[in-house]
Amino acid sequence: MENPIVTPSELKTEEFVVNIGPQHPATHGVLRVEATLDGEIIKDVLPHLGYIHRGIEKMTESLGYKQSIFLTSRMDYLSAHINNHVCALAIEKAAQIEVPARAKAIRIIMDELQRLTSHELWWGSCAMDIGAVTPFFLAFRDRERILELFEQNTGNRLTMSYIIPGGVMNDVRPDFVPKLKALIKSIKEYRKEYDQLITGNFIFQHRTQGIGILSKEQAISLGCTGPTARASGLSCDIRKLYPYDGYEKLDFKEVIDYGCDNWARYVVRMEEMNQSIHIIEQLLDNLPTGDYRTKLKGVLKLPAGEYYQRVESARGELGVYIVSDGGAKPYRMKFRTPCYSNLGAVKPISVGMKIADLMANMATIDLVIPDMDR
Amino acid sequence: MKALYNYLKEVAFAFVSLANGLLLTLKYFVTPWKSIITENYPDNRANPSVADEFAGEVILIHDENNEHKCTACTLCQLACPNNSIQIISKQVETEDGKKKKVLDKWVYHLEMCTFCKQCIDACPQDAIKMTNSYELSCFDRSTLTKILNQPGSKLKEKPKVTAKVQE
Amino acid sequence: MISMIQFSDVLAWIHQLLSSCMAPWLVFLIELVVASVAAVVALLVCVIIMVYMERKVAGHMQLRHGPNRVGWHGVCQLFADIIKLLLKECFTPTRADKLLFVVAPVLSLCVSLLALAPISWGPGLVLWNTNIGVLFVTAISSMGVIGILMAGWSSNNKYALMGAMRSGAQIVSYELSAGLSIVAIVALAGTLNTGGIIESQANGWWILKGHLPAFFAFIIYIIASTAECNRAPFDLAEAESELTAGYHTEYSGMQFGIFYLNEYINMGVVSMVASTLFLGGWQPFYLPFDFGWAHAFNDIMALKFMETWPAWISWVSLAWPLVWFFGKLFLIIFFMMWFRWTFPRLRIDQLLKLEWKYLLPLSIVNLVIIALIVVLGLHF
Amino acid sequence: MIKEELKHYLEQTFPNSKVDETFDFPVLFITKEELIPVMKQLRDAPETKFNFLFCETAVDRNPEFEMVYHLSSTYYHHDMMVKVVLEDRENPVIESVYSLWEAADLYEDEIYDLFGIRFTNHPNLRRIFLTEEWVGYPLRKDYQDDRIISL
Repeated sequence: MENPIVTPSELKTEEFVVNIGPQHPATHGVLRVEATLDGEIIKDVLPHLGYIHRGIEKMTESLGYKQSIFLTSRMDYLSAHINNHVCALAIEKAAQIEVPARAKAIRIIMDELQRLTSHELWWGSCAMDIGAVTPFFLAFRDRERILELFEQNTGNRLTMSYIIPGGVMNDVRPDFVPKLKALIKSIKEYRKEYDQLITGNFIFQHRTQGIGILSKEQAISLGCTGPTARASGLSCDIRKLYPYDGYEKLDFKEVIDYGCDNWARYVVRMEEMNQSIHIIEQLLDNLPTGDYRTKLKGVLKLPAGEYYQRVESARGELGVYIVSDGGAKPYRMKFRTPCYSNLGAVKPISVGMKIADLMANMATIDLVIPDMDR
Repeated sequence: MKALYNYLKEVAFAFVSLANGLLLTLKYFVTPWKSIITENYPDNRANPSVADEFAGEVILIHDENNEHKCTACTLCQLACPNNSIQIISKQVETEDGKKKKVLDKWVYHLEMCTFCKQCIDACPQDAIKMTNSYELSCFDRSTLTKILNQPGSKLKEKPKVTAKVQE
Repeated sequence: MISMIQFSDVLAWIHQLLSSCMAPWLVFLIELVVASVAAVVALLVCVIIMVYMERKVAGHMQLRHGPNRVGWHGVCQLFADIIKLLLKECFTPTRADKLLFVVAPVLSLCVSLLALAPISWGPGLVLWNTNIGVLFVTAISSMGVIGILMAGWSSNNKYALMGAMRSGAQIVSYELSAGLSIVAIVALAGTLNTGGIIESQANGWWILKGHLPAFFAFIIYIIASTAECNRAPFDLAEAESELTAGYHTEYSGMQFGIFYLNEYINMGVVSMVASTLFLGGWQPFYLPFDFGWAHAFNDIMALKFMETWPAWISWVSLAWPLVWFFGKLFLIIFFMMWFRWTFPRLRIDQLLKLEWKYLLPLSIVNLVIIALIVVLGLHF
Repeated sequence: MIKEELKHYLEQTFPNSKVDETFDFPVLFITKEELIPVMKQLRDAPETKFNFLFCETAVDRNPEFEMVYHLSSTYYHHDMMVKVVLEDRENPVIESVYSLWEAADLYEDEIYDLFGIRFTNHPNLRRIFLTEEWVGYPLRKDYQDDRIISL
């Protein structure tokens, strides 16, 4: 009779491949993740993109500089203002356009409000990926208030095209400041509810703590930026390192956590919301008066050369690399989007975890699919 | 003993944290009149909460005399990133025999418009504006191509400084 | 409720009426059919209320109205949904195991309905008055997993298979704590008959009479049974953010509808068992204390004041136990919904850890303490 | 180091290579053979420590291609650009920098997909946005497609 003892290697089960996406509740868009599973354990993760590839970089080559800005709102639609901002900054830098002080302040307020909306939506969808549905509605309630403010002042709710080279498209309404003050007050109250419902929750803490470890070395090697990298202890806040539009005059902290796990990423984003509120509060009381934009010529031409501009988007470093040949259209416009490089972190932090952790990891990295696909 | 204490502490923390969340949802459940924030959308068409500044459909402003301000300069057409504007102009002869370009058709392709406000920004005459209409869907695609200048409308004449004719 | 009309009187009167004009076997058959149909219909009405309640609870907890378009405050929403489900095509995937795919939902439904047999709805109002009632319910409810496994396997879908396997592991594990909590109350009551257990709570519910251990048993039972029903936060078998819809990913139309129905029937059965064991079934609230106003309160609860009223009014008192029974049923269901719309989902290893490392040892210790209480006669 | 210092340093360290500057960064032009050693030196040298590859892209300077590497340092927070000119338009090949930065995995997938530049020693080179059957490389200046509507 043969030896009846079975060694663990013989007990190995068959691995199988599951396509998570492109239509899947947890991918928030059309990302397809090809996951190789051994039972519940993830062995390999391979993301597939391109389901919402619109060729924005190619389209900019046939549009003017001013018109390219409206395309950038469609990249990371959750931080459209910031996307417009980076483009406007790059063009202003190249064409040496002065921006009035009022426009700079409005831009920063809009950016930070946008960061708040983005993080609020992230908070809701992160909780939903982990299985709680109610937070999603709380998040949308609070986001809605800010979007209403955007609607009143910029005209649009999601894809604003509000920040343009030379300033902003139109001045804010006269009741902007009092409304924003009331809004900030209510947001502060709502933040407590977030902590009550999710942050303090025992199940949520156990689902995130110690899961999805991304070491600092890995974060650097993978090119991660934003809250994802800052949760691994990497200082990379563009607002601090390469200040633009007057961030250097404002008092705020760069939020860094050394936990490296999902919980650290969660905490960093939650604290960033507080910092955003703090930044807006500083600007509200002394919003500069004066002109809100510098009038430009109808057709904008940049001097030949190469320009790189970066800003801190809600997800990390958003850069635009413009190659100009001196004409009215960009020769090449490359967007360095934060989600595309952060996507690389999904595999190293998910291998060896359970399939439920993959969803939690993707949620805390905060992937926005159009931002990757462009 | 320490382990037992920690074990019990963890269980107690778990219950307290879960009860915290339960209290919040219960608060929302028992006070729906305070917490519910949804809009009663199809029923309150008469009084929607849409800001006046909301950038919806583009219109050509006509005054009470059926006059608009468009000089058919096509700047909006050039500014539009999506080619959703087509200005068709025609040559007419004025009374004093000069040829003049006037607007024939202001064609607006709503289906291609992304509401980026570039045309409004480009217009030197402030002839166009965006309304805050938001119910733009329709059953027939062809109805989305609109001609914005009303039939019979004409260019608003600027109040002329009448030059004194030397006699 | 000594001199008032009881359900047993009514039922005996109907039995006499039928026996006087029919053969005994025919009487038996008619009674069987009528009784089971009545029970199923009662349960389905409960399910309709539960579905509506779930949507409203979810809506109000999520800052919205819930259904409010069909009928007054959306009460007819469920009927609209049923019509939609009936009209939809029941789609079978090409590579699925056709027979098992069709049988699975029906089997789960049958199993959940079987568990209804020994439930005591009111005094004397029980379908199958057996002395192993509670044992039968636990035995039957663990068979529900077969339907889920069949559905998951026959769908030939990886999500469905994973959901089914998760569900299998989960239900088999949580059966233990649920069973041990039930045993604790059976030890206190000294009977397996559902009617008997309820009768034993006439002078106070077990959750109060059995001191703290009975309360712990109640909490453990609620947790375990929530897990057995695959309800959030233990809804790993469905886990819409991970497995899209788990074991019923491939089902559509009324086949999906049956699974949906099944979930609510399971919830109903579990809540009925919980209210029978811990909350005194159809017994009204009773304070197990011995002083003035407690007696007065208990007399009011037992409708003592109605004894002097004319006989035709006392017919109304027939509904009194039912009010309590369904009140408790929906209270427990509300708790389950409240949990679902508040908590995040657990991970599969955490779920099993919770059972094997926390709930099972706790319930064993709890059972030992209850046994001591029973032996020493410490309970009220 | 600020831009001028860095430019000076690069001129000293790589005397055989051309050093230029753009509006923002100093640019180092190298050949594709010396890519990996130079990159490794830039990454590990204690003066520069360019350990962060934050952007990698290509520019089609018809007819040649230009590979553009944006490097940054998380220690000193200075940045630079490294450019490699690829002459061969028909079959552009360059060594992958995946061995130095894992981020190159996705960046180079994108460049391969949209420019058709192939990378050797890349772990998984695939057309990440477009389908495998897609004809042509869209971001090349001579890309022809009937479906393109020029505005």
